[in-house]
Order: sequence, then structure tokens, then C-alpha cells
Amino acid sequence: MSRFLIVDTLADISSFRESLTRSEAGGFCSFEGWVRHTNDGRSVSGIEYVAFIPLAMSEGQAILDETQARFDITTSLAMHRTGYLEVGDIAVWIGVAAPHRDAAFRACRYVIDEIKKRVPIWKREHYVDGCVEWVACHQDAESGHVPNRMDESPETRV
Amino acid sequence: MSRFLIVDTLADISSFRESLTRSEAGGFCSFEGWVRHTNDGRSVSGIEYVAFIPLAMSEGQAILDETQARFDITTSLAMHRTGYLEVGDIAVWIGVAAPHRDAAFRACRYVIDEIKKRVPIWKREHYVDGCVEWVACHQDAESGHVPNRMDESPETRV
Amino acid sequence: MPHIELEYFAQLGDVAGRRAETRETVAGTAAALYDELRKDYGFALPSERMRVAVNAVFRPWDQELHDGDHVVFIPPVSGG
Amino acid sequence: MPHIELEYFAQLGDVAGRRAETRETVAGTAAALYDELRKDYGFALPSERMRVAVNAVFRPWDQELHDGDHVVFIPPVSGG
Repeated sequence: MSRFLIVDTLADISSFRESLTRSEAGGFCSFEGWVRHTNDGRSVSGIEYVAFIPLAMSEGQAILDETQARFDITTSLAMHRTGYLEVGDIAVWIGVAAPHRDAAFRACRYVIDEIKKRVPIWKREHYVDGCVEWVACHQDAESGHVPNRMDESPETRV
Repeated sequence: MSRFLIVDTLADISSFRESLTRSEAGGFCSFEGWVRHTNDGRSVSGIEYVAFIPLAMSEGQAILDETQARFDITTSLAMHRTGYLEVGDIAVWIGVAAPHRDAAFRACRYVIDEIKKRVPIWKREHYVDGCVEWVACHQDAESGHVPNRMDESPETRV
Repeated sequence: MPHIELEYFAQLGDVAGRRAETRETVAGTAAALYDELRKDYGFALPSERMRVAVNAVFRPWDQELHDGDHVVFIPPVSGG
Repeated sequence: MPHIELEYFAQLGDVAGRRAETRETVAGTAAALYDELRKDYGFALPSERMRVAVNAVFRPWDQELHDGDHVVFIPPVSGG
């Protein structure tokens, strides 16, 4: 069963967490990405996430498999939302259970970092002023060059 | 209000998490310490936690205040259980909300590391074979010397 | 000529004005096909900033294309 | 002689055979009081491995003690 889930409705994170409980695990680290109310000083009303679903699922699962091989963890699960999310909604959830806390923290961090680098999901921010923009690349269509901010992805914000 | 809680009954972690939601936070990291079923190969039936409560509360709150000053975070909360816990029960819960994920992860890690170093709480493991032992120091009473394992606290296990 | 199934995500969809198309093309590789699309639609992103997936698997730019292949050009991702 | 309120946690309570006591003592500092207790109860832990709290605040070992002070010697903690 895939442990990387792409979900288009409000996610029940209690059940995700519950599914990771193991009697051999002593530490559990989770990370959530929430929709913030501002980006670069502009008021955000919501964010729309679009995924290339088959590749996002296989790449997400590959990340979790790498994580299992690389860190001394018991189990892990990740969920990414698609669709329109409002401020405060959960865009991404990651949970890692491990015998010891160091592996739990480092593995959880690895999963979110890799998701942001590799999983084909894109977000479009809806601003209170009515503008709608693809986050990482909206400057390109206008200027024809690749801005630094794409490299650093400050807009991904978490 | 204190954001470091000492609780002697099963904790409602959903409400802890809920209390940390902020529209300016984009990342949320939480850590849970769970009672494991083994320690050094011996089967554990449960763990009893005892706290010197007034000092544990003030030291715990001091850790959270330091964390707020040291990292760019929005808010944090921590809970530690006392009393008898069974395998799988949550001994400690920490949640940190921050604008960006790096601070959320690092602050959450700082809080659990400092709790383990400084907060006057002790645990006594109950083994399936009927033995009951204070975790960090049970060798001292027998041998009169301070074993290395007390420095490294491998028994704290997460 | 081979027929290629294309899907467009994020700003590529906006610029192309469509989410998907079936295209007849003589482009023999993913790289050649992307060059063709840049000319047709004016995509700003150079291939160095992109990745390409053929039949939902990441592939190198010199991947040969065959009739019926499903191709997605992947602009920088922004999930999480 | 001053009366000191003592509470014992973890292995100290087991070794002393009690959780608390009120003790008349001539010990003028926390360090002197701990030495006295080690002699009486045989506590194994040297003060270098311990901390001391007076009236529920961490204090240095040379902290002077006064009548009615509440003193807790803190063995290595194991919470979390």
C-alpha cells in the first residue's frame, strides 16, 4: 500500500497519526504545512494545488522508501492536498515513527525537503486583491528570464 | 498562561495542536515521546513518571521562553505526563508553529533536548519480569559509581 | 508521424491555453519536442529548468519518443 | 537549629526510605546538607552529578540555608 497519499478533501490527520503507532517506536515527529495569510506582504485568500498525480504518487513513495533505507525509522506516512485550500488549511502532512528521536526528526525533515524539491505539485496563490499567480514561476512568463527566487523558492514559505 | 503543562491523565493532543494554529504560521512541527515495549532487550510493561512539579513547570516554561527568543517561531506548547503509563502511551508532546519550516523543526528539537537535560522528571520502568527500576540511575545504588550510561542517557531512548 | 499525448501543468497550461492535447510531431526526442513547443507557444522556461516525464516516469531529455507516448514537461515544482 | 523541609525524588526516595522529612540540621549550605544526608542514608550519587533546588528554584551548592527552607536534591533527570 502506498504511504504517500494525494488527497483532494480535508484530511483526517488523527487517523494518519493513529496508523503510525507502533510499540517499538519511542519517538514520533510530524510536520504540517499550513496555508499562510500573507506572501511577500500580500494578503492571500487561498492556495490552489495541482498535481501530476501518477508521477507525484510514485515520486512521493520513492521519497518515503529512500527515507526508510536512509534513517533508522519504524514507519512513515505523507499526505499532500490538491484543490483549493483556505488560509489555515493543511497542505501537507508528514509523520515518522522511530525507535529514537534523532532519526524521527531527521527523517521527517528529509521527507518535506524532498517533497518540495521533487514531487510534481504546483501551487497557485489567490490574493485578496483578486490576482491569481503560479507561485514559483509567475515571473517567467512576464520577463522571459529565470529569477533567483525560483532557485530558492522563498514562496514555498515553510 | 503557562505553555508547559504537566498532566496526570491521558492528554488530548488534538486540542493542544488546535491551540497552536495561527494564520501567520506556515509550518508546524510536533514531537511525541511514546512508551516503548522494550529497553535494552528487556520487555517493558509500563513506565511511571514522577515530577518535582513546581520546578518542572517553571523550568519547562523557561525552555519554551528561550525557544521563543532563540528561533523565529510563532508559538509553542509542551506537555509532560506523570503517573503510570502503558506501552504506547504518550509521555511527552511538543508542538511548534512558525512562519517557516526550518525554525519549526529546530525549535521543536531544542525543546525536547532541553526537557531531557533539565526538567526534574524521573521515570521508573516496570518490566514484564516484575522488576521496577529508576531508569537513569538504578546502577548507582548497586555499584556506588556513576556509569557512563547516565551521561548519555541511552535509556531515555527517544 | 507519431502522435504524442501531452499534458500541461501550472504556467505551461496557462501559456499554452490548454491542459492537454494530442500532437502529431516529427520530434524524435523529448528535447526536440520541447523546442517545438517553445516555438509554438512561447514557453519561457529553458529546458535546463525543467524535467520531463514520459508515461509518468522521469526520463532524460534525450529519451526517444514513440507513437502514443504520454509526455509531461515539469516546470519547477512548488508543493509542500 | 534550623528546620529544613526535604523532599526526595527517584532513587533518593528509595534509598532514604521516605519521600519527605523535616530535618533539624546545623548544615549552613546546601552542600553541607547533602554531605550530611549522604552519611545518614548512603546516597551513592556525588554532588557533582546532582543539582539542588531551594524553595523550588535551582540554586548553587554554596546556597545558604535558612529555617523553613524547602530543599530538593535533584538526581540526573530522565523525563521525555
